[in-house]
Amino acid sequence: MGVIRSEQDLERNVLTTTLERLIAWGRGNSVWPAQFGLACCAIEMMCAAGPRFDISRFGSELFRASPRQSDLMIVAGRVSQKMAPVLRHIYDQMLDPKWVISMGDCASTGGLYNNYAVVQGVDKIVPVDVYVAGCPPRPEALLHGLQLLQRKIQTRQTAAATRAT
Amino acid sequence: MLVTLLIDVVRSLVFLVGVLTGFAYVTLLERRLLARFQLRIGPDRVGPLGLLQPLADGIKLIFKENFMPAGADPIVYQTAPLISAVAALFVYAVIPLAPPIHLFGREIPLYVADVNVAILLVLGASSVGVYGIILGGWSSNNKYAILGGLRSSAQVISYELTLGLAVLGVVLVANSLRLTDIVRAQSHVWFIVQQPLAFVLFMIAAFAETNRAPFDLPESEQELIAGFQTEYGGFKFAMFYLAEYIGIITMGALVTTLFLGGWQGPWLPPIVWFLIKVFAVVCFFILVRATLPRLRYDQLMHLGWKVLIPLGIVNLAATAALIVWRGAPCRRGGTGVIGHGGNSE
Amino acid sequence: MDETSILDRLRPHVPWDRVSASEERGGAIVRVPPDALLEVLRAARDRLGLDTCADITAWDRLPREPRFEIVYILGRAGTGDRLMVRTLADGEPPRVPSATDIYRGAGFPEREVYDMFGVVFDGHPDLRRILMPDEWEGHPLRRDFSLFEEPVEFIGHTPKVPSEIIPYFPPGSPSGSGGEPPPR
Amino acid sequence: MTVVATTETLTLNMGPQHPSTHGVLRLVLELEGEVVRKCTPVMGYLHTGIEKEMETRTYHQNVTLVDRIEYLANYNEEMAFYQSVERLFGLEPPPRARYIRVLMCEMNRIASHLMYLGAGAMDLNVSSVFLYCLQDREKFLDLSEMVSGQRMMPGYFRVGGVADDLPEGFVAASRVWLDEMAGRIDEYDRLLTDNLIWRERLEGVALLSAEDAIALGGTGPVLRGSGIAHDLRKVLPYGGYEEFDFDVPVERGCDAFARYRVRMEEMRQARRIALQALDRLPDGPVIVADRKVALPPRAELARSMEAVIHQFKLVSEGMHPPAGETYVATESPRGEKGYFVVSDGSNRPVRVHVRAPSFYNLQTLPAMVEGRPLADVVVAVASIDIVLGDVDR
Repeated sequence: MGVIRSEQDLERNVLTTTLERLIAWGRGNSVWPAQFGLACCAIEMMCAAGPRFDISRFGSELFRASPRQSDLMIVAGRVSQKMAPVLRHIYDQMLDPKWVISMGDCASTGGLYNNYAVVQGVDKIVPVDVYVAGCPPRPEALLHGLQLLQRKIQTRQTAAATRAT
Repeated sequence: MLVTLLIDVVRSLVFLVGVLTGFAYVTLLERRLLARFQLRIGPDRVGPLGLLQPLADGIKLIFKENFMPAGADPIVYQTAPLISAVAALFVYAVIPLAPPIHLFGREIPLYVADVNVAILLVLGASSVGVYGIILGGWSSNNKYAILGGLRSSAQVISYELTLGLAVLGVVLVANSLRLTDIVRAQSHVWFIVQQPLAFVLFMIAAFAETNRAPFDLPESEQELIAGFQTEYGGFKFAMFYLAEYIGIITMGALVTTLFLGGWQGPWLPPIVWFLIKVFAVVCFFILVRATLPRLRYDQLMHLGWKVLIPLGIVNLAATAALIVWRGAPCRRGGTGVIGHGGNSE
Repeated sequence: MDETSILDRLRPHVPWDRVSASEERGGAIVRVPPDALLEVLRAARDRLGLDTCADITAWDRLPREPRFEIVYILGRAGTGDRLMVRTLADGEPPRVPSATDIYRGAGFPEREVYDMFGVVFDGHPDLRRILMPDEWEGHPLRRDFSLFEEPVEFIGHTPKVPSEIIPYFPPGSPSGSGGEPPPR
Repeated sequence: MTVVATTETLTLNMGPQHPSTHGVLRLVLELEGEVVRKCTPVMGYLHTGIEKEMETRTYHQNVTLVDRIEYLANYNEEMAFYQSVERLFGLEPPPRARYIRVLMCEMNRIASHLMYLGAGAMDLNVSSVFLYCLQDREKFLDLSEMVSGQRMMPGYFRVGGVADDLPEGFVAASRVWLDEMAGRIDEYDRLLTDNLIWRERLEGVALLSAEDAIALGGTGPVLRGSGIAHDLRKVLPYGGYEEFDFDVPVERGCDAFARYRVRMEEMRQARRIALQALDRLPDGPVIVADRKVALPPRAELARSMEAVIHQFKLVSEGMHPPAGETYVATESPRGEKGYFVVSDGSNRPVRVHVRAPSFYNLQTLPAMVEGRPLADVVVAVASIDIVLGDVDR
């Protein structure tokens, strides 16, 4: 994650064509999240789709029930050991390019629960692009995370992109 | 000859581009309108007023990974969205937007083809579209998808009948199967006044035909994930998406043509009137989606077979009786309905 | 409604010599040995009309013997009648008879107790793990089961079992004096 | 001639990630056509080990964990936990604290039922109602933020009272919200109750007889929707509920519609209780004066060395309830929420068990859906209004 300041990266940036920029613009502005809620944070995620915060302004209100049609997985809540393989499975079902926002402390680090049942950070299972802190984060924080992700997509600095280089 | 051909090609292209643009902006319209109904704002960040949102969605969907689930039937899986999309687009060949206009000294009709059995063609094409759904559901090797596909086939078969019966009432009164004739027959009174029951039946069946709420069972998100399109992503999903929204515009255009007097209206140019009416019907579709709960599958069947079809038959019989009682309104000499009027153009 | 206390009403129907009854903090409690459990539960349901099993749970009394106490909370829908039935179980695995024949609602909570404590309910129709993955080893809520916490990067930090973290105080001893940590 | 009918059942896995299971519940359905023959709930996908975790924390710290169990009804959850702990101590909070608690719990009940209504409507594709409910719930979250500083996880109650007095303007603000809710609830009623499709989808669906509901441990609206007037606030009053005047709504329909009606009426009753609490809000302290459980007021810290020591002991070590066990049942929006707390006299509980209403109500699900079409499963799950954090803990 972040900017890789290598020669290879420079080359890649120089060779960026208009088409690539267009695609990145399209992808960045049309991030459809998967309908994937785990725990408390999922309620705040719903609130983010609600009238006051209105995630739809950023073109992301189409929460798709099928992972095949979604671009973004918002891991909202604690990931239990039992859920972890399912979560990975759903991530694998999503089509490339795909992104992950780890919403809340539990998803990011295990949060309160440092115990037998909870995976200590979802980044052990899937690559995460944006971590949103909070327990639970306010919807504004999620929207900020989404905007960060959009910026990352448009500058092609997401986890998947940096891994590929 | 070449010029005629060229005009035909250009006309078809204009239609195609128009319909595709229409599709894109109906999706945006739906998102914006739904947001309005739900106290939200809706997509407004991409371009002015969010007008570039459909473009972004389109680009994203096209450049998604090309994917096929394991165990899927490759040919059928790939063709199914195409069938749906093509069938949806095909209908526009016969829908008249406006009376012919005069341009460069030529009469250019604002429809691709004026077929004498246009209404049959429309019904036929829309039932071909369901093959895309069934095959898509069947071939993707997913239980939710096949349930969605099965639901869809039963639903479309049931409601096609209602649709047909409702249209027949109109056809009887208009005494023609040609859509341009049907529009012209409404120059005094729209058929929504003459055939109110048929209008209601047609609207209900139209919701079912397009798989829209409250009849969106084949892709009912809360029960079947995404129904027949569960395993479709990227461009293939976009084609299903396209078929669905074009279906809505089609139904809007059909309702306009059959019941709302087509392009006719005072002061404004005919084409504007046509578009206004279609827009109104599409908005109505969206309003219903925001309002009504979804029916259950058996209730849908019950409604279709035990309520709508009998009503449709009653309407048809009453219309026929009325026409016989008044004396057949044979504007065209009473040589029968079908087969009259020759070939297209 | 019957104004006599619930324990008095229960008295004629159970082998009272094997049962000890008490009132603690406003709640009626009956302590029974495992082999008299079903008899008491059946009497509570049939004679007292306690038709619902509000809860079944257990706790690990480590290091005391018998180790596990299983707690049944019975109630009657529509009234405030409550009875807590408690039984002690020991052995590995500890066994108690299943209450599912008497209270159908005991199905899920007995599975949970089995999952969390490893208490086997004889006669349960479907005794499987309910919360943990099927292939999980161990029973998390036992006091000697490690929290399995992941080491946080503090120097010298090692994961401990809860019985080490929490000093054990025998009931009645002045708190804070520190007791012998239980054997692992 | 004999016809041998061979039916093949289709095993459908609904969940753990499914739009209408309200979380990570998994239902293994055996379908014959679209008819459910067998339904097996599989849970644990959100098992967090909260009960174990609570054994390692002091009573004070545990409120943080408690909040995250039934995350739609945090105040009710805290109420339940502290009822048990206070029973251990033999404490009774002062009147003002009791009224504040009741006020917050009842407002939270409205908010929780709003979420039920919204999610239930969403399951039937009435997305508008979902968003209207979210909008109304936001206003409760604002109130929650006023008193506790947090939208969702307040941590506002304390052993023997509440953390702090109500902030300035809170009474007026909650009155505004409650007044507004009266009209809003009527509006939802008009929007849905007389809606033909809504009734068709809910009436006669997810039937649960009173016997089944009692035997399977169903509580809350599930039980009251089956015609049993069982409300712990009435039959086993706790936390001062006996001082309030309210009715227990009961419906005899035994179906999803009855549960819907019960919850709609409960919102009105909750509003009634909350208004009573606001009207009669007594003056006085909001937490007990016992320095072994309650922090001394800040002003005292500057003057009294004793207060500083108490403060230090409480913050660093926590409180020591007498050894013993308690179980107190409370009425959360979903049913009987009880805490079984075992104390050995130390500063941490030996065992905390949560009697989770969603867990038991989920047990009634197979009885509701077997023999019914697939679409009814969605309605049934919505009608018992589970919170997966509560089921799995």
